Amino acid sequence: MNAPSLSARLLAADDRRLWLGMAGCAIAFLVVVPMLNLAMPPDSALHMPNYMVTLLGKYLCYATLALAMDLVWGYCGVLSLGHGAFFALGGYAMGMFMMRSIGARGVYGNADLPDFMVFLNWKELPWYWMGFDHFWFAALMALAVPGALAFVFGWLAFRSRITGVYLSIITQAMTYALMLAFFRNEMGFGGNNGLTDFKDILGFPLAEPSTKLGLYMLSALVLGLAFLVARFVVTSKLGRIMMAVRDAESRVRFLGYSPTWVKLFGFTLSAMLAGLAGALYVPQVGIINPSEFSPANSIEIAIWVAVGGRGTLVGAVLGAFAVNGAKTWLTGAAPELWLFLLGALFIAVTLGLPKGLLGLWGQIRRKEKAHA
Amino acid sequence: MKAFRLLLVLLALLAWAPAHADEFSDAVRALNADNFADKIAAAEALSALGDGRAAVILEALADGRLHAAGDGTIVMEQGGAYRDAITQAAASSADASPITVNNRLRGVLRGAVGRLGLFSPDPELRKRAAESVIASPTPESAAMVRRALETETLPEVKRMLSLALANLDLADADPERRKAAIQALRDSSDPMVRGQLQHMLETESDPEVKAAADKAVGAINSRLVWVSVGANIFQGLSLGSVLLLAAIGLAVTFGVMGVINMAHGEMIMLGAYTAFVVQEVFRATLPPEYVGLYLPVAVPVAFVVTFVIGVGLERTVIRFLYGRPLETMLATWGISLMLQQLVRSIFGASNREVANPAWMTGGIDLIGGFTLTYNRVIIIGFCLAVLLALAALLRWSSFGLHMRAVTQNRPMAAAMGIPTGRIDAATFGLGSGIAGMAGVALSQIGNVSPNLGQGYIVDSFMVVVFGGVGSLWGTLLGALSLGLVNKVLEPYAGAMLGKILVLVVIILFIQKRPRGLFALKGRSVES
Amino acid sequence: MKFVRALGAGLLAAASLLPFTAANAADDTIKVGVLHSLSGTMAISETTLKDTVLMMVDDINKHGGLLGKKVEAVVVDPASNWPLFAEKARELLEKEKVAAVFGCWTSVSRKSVLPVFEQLNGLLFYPVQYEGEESSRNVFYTGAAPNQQAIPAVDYLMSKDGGEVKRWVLAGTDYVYPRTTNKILEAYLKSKGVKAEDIMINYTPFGHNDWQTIVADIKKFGAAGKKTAVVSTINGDANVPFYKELANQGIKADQIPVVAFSVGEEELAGIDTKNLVGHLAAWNYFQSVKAPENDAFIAQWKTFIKNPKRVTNDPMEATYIGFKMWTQAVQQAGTTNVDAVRQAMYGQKVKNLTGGTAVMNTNHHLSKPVLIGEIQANGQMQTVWKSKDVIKADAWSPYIPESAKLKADWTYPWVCGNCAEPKFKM
Amino acid sequence: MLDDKFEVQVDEPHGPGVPAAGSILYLDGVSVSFDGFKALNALSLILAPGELRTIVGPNGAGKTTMMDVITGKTRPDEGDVLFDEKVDLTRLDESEIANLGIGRKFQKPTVFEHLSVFENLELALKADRGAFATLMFWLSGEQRDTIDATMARIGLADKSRHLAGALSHGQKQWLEIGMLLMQDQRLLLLDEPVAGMTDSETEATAQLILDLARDGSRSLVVVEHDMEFVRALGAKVTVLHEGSVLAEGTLETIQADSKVIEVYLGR
Repeated sequence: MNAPSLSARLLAADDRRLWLGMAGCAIAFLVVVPMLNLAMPPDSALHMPNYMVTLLGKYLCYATLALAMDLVWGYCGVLSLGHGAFFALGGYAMGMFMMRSIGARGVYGNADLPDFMVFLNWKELPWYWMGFDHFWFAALMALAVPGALAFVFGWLAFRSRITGVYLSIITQAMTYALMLAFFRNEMGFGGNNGLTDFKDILGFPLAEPSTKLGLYMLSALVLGLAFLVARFVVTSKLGRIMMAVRDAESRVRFLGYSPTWVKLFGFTLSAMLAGLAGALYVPQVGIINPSEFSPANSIEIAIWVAVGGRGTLVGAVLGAFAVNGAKTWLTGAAPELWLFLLGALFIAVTLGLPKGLLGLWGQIRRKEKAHA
Repeated sequence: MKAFRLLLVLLALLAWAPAHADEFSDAVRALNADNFADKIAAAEALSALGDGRAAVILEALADGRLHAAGDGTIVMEQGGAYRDAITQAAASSADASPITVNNRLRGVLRGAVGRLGLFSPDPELRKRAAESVIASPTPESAAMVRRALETETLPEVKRMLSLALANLDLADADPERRKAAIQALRDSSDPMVRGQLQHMLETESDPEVKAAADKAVGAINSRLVWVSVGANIFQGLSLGSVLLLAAIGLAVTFGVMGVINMAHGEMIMLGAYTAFVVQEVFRATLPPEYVGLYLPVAVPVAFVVTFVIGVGLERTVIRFLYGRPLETMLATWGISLMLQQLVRSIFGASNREVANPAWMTGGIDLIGGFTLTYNRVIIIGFCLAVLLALAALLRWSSFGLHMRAVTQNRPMAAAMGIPTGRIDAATFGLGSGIAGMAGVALSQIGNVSPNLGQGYIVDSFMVVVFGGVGSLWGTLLGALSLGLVNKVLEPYAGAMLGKILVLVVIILFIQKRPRGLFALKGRSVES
Repeated sequence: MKFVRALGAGLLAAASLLPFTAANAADDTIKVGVLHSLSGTMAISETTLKDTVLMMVDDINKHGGLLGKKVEAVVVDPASNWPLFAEKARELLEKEKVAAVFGCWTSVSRKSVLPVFEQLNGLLFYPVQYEGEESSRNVFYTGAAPNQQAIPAVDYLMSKDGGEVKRWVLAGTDYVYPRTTNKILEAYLKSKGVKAEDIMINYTPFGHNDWQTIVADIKKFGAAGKKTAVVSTINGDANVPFYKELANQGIKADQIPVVAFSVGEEELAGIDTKNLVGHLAAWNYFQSVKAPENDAFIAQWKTFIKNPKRVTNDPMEATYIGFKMWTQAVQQAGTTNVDAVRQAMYGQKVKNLTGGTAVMNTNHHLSKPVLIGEIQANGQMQTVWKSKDVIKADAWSPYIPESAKLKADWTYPWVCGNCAEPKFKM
Repeated sequence: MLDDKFEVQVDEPHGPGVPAAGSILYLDGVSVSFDGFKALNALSLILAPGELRTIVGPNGAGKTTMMDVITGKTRPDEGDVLFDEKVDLTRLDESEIANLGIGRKFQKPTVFEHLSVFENLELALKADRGAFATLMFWLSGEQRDTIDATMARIGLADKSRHLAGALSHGQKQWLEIGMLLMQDQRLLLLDEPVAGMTDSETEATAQLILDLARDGSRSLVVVEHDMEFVRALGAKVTVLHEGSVLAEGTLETIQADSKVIEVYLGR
C-alpha cells in the first residue's frame, strides 16, 4: 500500500479525539500498567498484582476478538454466531505448538507424543500435527486456518445469498459441529480436556510473571494493531461499501459491486483477527478445549459488541472490557446473584442504549454541547 | 390323566392341612434371614415344599413387597393393603420393614416362582411363571414344564410353555430332543433364542443338530434385520417428535414474530418445573393411585404459567424491540440468564425428579426384543396434537387471522382497528405457552434441571431455520427429517459423529435453499 | 487541551481497574477458597459441595475456629467455564490470599487450575472420583481412583453374588475419566480371560439425551446367552434420560445389571427409581450406611441446608474428609503455611463416615473403603458388598503400560509425582 | 474477479447479433411468473443506441418486473434478453450487468442512508469494483472534481457532508440520478424518476433527462405515470399491459389508440 495515503487517511479520519484517546490508552496499557506492576512495592495500594496483569491480558484478547466481530457485524451486517470457532482454532494452533515444546517433560516422559496421545495408545503423531514444532508455522496456522475456514464457509454462504438470521444460524451450526468434533478423542486434539500442561513458550516459562507481563504487553500491541487495521479498512472506500452492503445489499449490486466479495473480505479478515486473539489468549489462560467452540461463547461475543455499541470499533473494545470486567467482579462479589445482574445489564442496554455504551457517551457529549 | 388332575387338587387341599402349616410358616419366617446366603437357602426350601401359596409370597419378596414386622411376623403388601403372608389375615404395616433382596436372590426367586407357579390355579400366575422359566432356566425346570404342559388347558399358556420347554430342551442330552427344540424355535424372532442357538453352534457335537441350529439362526437373523429397520424408523420419529416439540413454540415466537428468542429454552424449562410442582402437589394431597393423573393436569397448567410469563416479557421488554431482531437476541439472552438463576435459587441447582406415571412406564415388547416404549409413543402423539391444534388456531380462529394480519402488515392491521399490542402479547404468550407444554412432555424423557433449556435451544433454532422460518409444516418436516437422519446415521457413525454429520447436512442444505425447506416465494420476500 | 482530557480518559480506564487490586487480607481470619460452579452445566453437582464446605466452616467456627482464628470461606462462581476456573483460582490465591482451596469437579476444570496452583504454590482439595494418572504436590485428591471403584465393582459382578457376569458393556461419556476407566477395565477383564467379542465399548457426547438406540443395542448385546452387565461411566447429566430409557425398555437388574461410578444419592434424587431397583453403584460412601459418624453428618447436613429431604453423597464425604484433614494438619503444623501443612498432611487420619479410617498417603491420594450398593425404590443405596479393609488409591494405574512404571511419592527419597526412580539416591 | 464473464454467447437460433442487430437492448418473448401470476407475458421490446424511451402502463402491467429482468434481479422463465446485440443478460447477476453499463434508478428512491451525499456518489463513481482495489482506493483530484460537478448538477452541492438519510424525498431522487450519472452507464433505466416531486423539481428532472439523452452516448428507458412529464420528454412511448406490449408510438398516436384508451386512460 502507498504509505502517504495510509497515514493521510488515518489522520484525516474524522475526529482527532479518537486518536488522542488511543494514545492515552496506549500509554495507560503499555506504560502505566507495567509501571504499577513492576515499580510499585507489592504492599502499596497502587501496586498492580500479577493476576490483574494476566486478567487484563485476557481482556485484551477478548477486546481484539470483539473488534473482529464488530468488523463483520457492525460494518458488513453479518451477525456471525460462530466467531468463537475462529478464536478457538487460533488458540488450538498455538496450543499445539506449546504442546510440542513440552517435549519429554510430559508426565509419561514421551518426547514424540503429547501425553493424551500416549494415553490413548497412539503410536505416532498424526499428520496434521506435523510442523507445529516450529513457532512460525503455528503462528501462520493460527491465522491461516481460521482464515481458510472463513473463506470457504463464507464463499459458500454469501455466494448463495444466505443472509440475516439464516446466516447466523448456520454459523452457529458450524461452531457447534466443530465443538462436537473436537470433543471426540479420536480427533487427536485432546478431547474434552483439550490441550493443557503447557510449560513454556519460545523458552520463556509461562509460570514466570515476567512472561505473563510480556504476553500482556504483546496483547496490548496486537489490539492496537488490529484496531489500526480495522480502522484502515472501515475508513477505506471498501469500508463504505461494507456499510452500503449492510444497509441495502441489493442496491449495492446495481452499482456494480459484488457483495459476496466485499463480505467475504470482511469475514475472512475478521476470522484471522479472531484467530490471532485466540493464539494470544491460550498461553495466558494455559488451556484450550472444545468448550471455546460452544455456541453460547459466540453469542457472548456478539453481546460484548452490542453492549459497547456496534459499528464503531471503539465500542466493541469498550464492550469487551465492560462485560468481562463485570463478569470477573460479580462472579467473585455476588456469586449467587451475578447472573441476575448480568442479565439485567443486557436487557437494560438493549432497551436503554440501542447504540451501546458509546452511544451513551455520545448523548452526554451532545448534552454538554447543548448546555454550553 | 383326569386322575392326575384330581391328585393335584388333593395336593392343593392337603397344602392347607395344619400338618403342613407350621412347616410352611417356618419356611416363610426363615426368609427374614440376615444374610443373603440364608435367604437363598430359605427360598429354595420354601419352593421345595411345592406349596401353592409359596409362589405369591416369593414373588412378593422378589418385588420387595414382603415385610418383616418387629415381632417377626411376615407381612405382604398388595396394592397398598397389608396382609399376613401366612394367615392371609389383614395386618398393619406399622413397624414392618421390607426384607432386602439382591440380584442373585431375585434370580433364585424368579426360578422358584416359575416352577411353583406352573401349577397355580391362577392362569395369570401360570403365564408369568412360564415367562420366568424362560428368563432363568434351571436344569430341573424342564421336567416340571413337561408335567405342566400335560395339564395345561389355556392355549396361550400352552404356547408359552412349549416355547419355554424348547428353550430348555436345547440343553437336553438327547440330540433328537435338541433337534425338535430347534424346529420349535425356528419361527421365533427372539434375540434370546438366537443367542442360545448361536451358543449351541459353538458347543454342539451332533452335526445334524448343528446344521439345523445354523439354519434356524439364519432364519431368525433375516427376520431381525427387518425388526431393526422398523426400530430405527420408530426411534427416528420419536427423536423427531422431541425436536418438533422443542421447536414449535419457537416457530411462533421466532418464525412468526421474528424475535430471536434465546429465552425459548427457559420456557421449556419452566414448563418442566411446573410439571414437577403439580406432581408434588398431587403426591402431597392425593392417594398414590391417583398421582399418575398429575401429567394431564400439568399440561394446561404449564401452558397457563408460561403463557402469562411470556405475555409479561412481551409487554415489559420484547415490544420495545420490534424491527430490531438482533437486539431481541441480546435482551432475550439476558432474560434466559435471569430465568435460569431464578429457578436455581428457588428449586436448587440439582435435578428434580419427575416420574413417569404408571400408565406411561414400560412399553410393549414387539418381536425381536424391540420395545415400543409408552412414553415415546405418547410424546409422538402429543406433539402432533399440539401442532395440529396450533395450525387450526392460526388457520381458523379470528385470533389467528388477526395475528397473521399483524405480522404481515402492522400499520394496515392497526388502521383496521386490530389491537396490535394485544395481539403481539398474545402471540408471544402462545409461543411461550406451547414451549411450556413441550417442557411437560420433555420432563418425561429427560432430566429437569435449570440447564434443561440450554440443551434444546440450539437444536430448536436449527429445526425452525431448516424447515423455513414462518412455516409450521416446514418445522414439522424439518424436525422429523432431522430426527430420522440422525437415527439412521447413529448405528454406523455413532451418536457423536451422527450429530456432527446432521449439522453439516443442515449447513449444506441451506446453501441449496437459503430460506429453508418451505421458503415463501414471490417479489414481496425479495427486498 | 483536548489531548490532556483524552489522556486523562485513558488513565482513568486503567485506574478504574484498581479497586480490584486492593488486596484486603485481614489477619484475624483464616480464608479458605470455595471454587465450585454455582451456575452453568456443572452447577447441578457442584453447588452441593459448596454448601458442604460452608457447613464445615460454620461447624469449625462454632467450635472455636482454627489456631484461635475464625475461618472465613471465600465463595466464587467459575460458572462451569474452564478458563474462568483458572482466573478465579488465581484471584483466590493472589488477591484473597486463601490458605487452601476446596473445589473443582470435572477433570478439565482441575487441569485448567493446576498450573495456577503449582505456580503460586497453593493447596487444592479435589473431592471427586477421577481417572487418576496425576499427582501434583499442590493437590490432595480425596475422591476415588479407578482402583477404588471400577476394579472392585467388576470383581463383584464376576463373583457368585454378582451373578458371574461373562459379557461386558462399557458405556461412558466421551471424556478422559471414562476413557481411562474403560481402558483400565478392558485390560483387567482381558487379564481375567474375558474375550474381546464379549466386551462392547460405547461413548456418547456430554448431556446425551436420546438413549433409544444405545439401550436397544445393550439389550441385543445382552441377549447372546451369556450373563451380561453394563459398567456405566456416563456423566451425571446424561444419567437421568439413560436410566429412564433403561426402565422403559424393561431392562431388569437381575437380567442385565448396570453398575455406575458417578451415580449416587444426589443423582438418584432426580430419577424415579422404582423401576431401577437392583442396579448397582460402586462408591466409597452411601448415605444408607449405618454408622454414628454418618448419622451425625446427615443430621448436621439436613439442619444446615434446612431441608429434611436433601441427601448426602460420596463427593460430600470426600469434601468432609478433605476439610477435616486440612484442619488437623493446620493444627499439627501450627500454621497455614502451605509447605508446612503439606508435610503435616501425610499420614493424616480421619474417621470415614462409613466406619474405618481414611489415611492420606504420600501420593496425595486416600486409602478408603469401597462399597457396592444396589439401588432401592426409595432412591437410596443398599450395600451388598464392602471391602474388608481400606484400599489405597493408585495415582498411576498398573494396568496402563505407560503409567505402570511411574510412581507418586512426595516424601524423601522420591519427592516426585510421576517418576520412574527416586529423585535422591539413598 | 468477474471480468471474464461479460461476453456471453447466446445459443441458437439467435446467432450473434442476427435479430438483435443494431440494438442496445433487445427483449424477445420474455415471460416471468410468480406463483402462477404472469408478471411478464411474452414481452418483446427493442431499444436503439442513444434512444430515449418512455414506458407507461397501469399498475401490475409489468414495468418494474421488466426492469428486474433487465438488471438481473429476476430470471425470466423464458425469452431472450440481449444487451449490446450479443450479451445474454439472463446469465449474469446484478453486479455483472451493472458493470456492463446498465444503470438503474428505483421507483422508491434507495440511497445509502448512513453515508453522506458525497460518499454515495463516490461509491457510484466509475472505478475498479474489486474488493482489494476499493480497499486501496484513494480519491484523485479530478475524481473529486467530477463528484463536485455532479453534486452541482443535481443541486446538492451544499449538502455534500449531509447523511443521505436526512435528505427530502425529491433530493433522494436526485441523488440517485446523480449516482447514475457517476456510473457513466450506456443504458439508464429510470423507474418513476419524478414520483413525489414538486412541479418545479419535475421540470428540472425532465430537463436533466433530455440533456442526458441529447448527446446520444447513452440510451434511456423512463417508466412514468405522469402524462405531463411524458409529454415533456416527447419521446417514443411504449404501453405495457398485463405483461406485454399493448401499443407503441408517439404520445399522440398512443392517446388516440382505442385499446389504450380502454385499458389505461380508461373512459
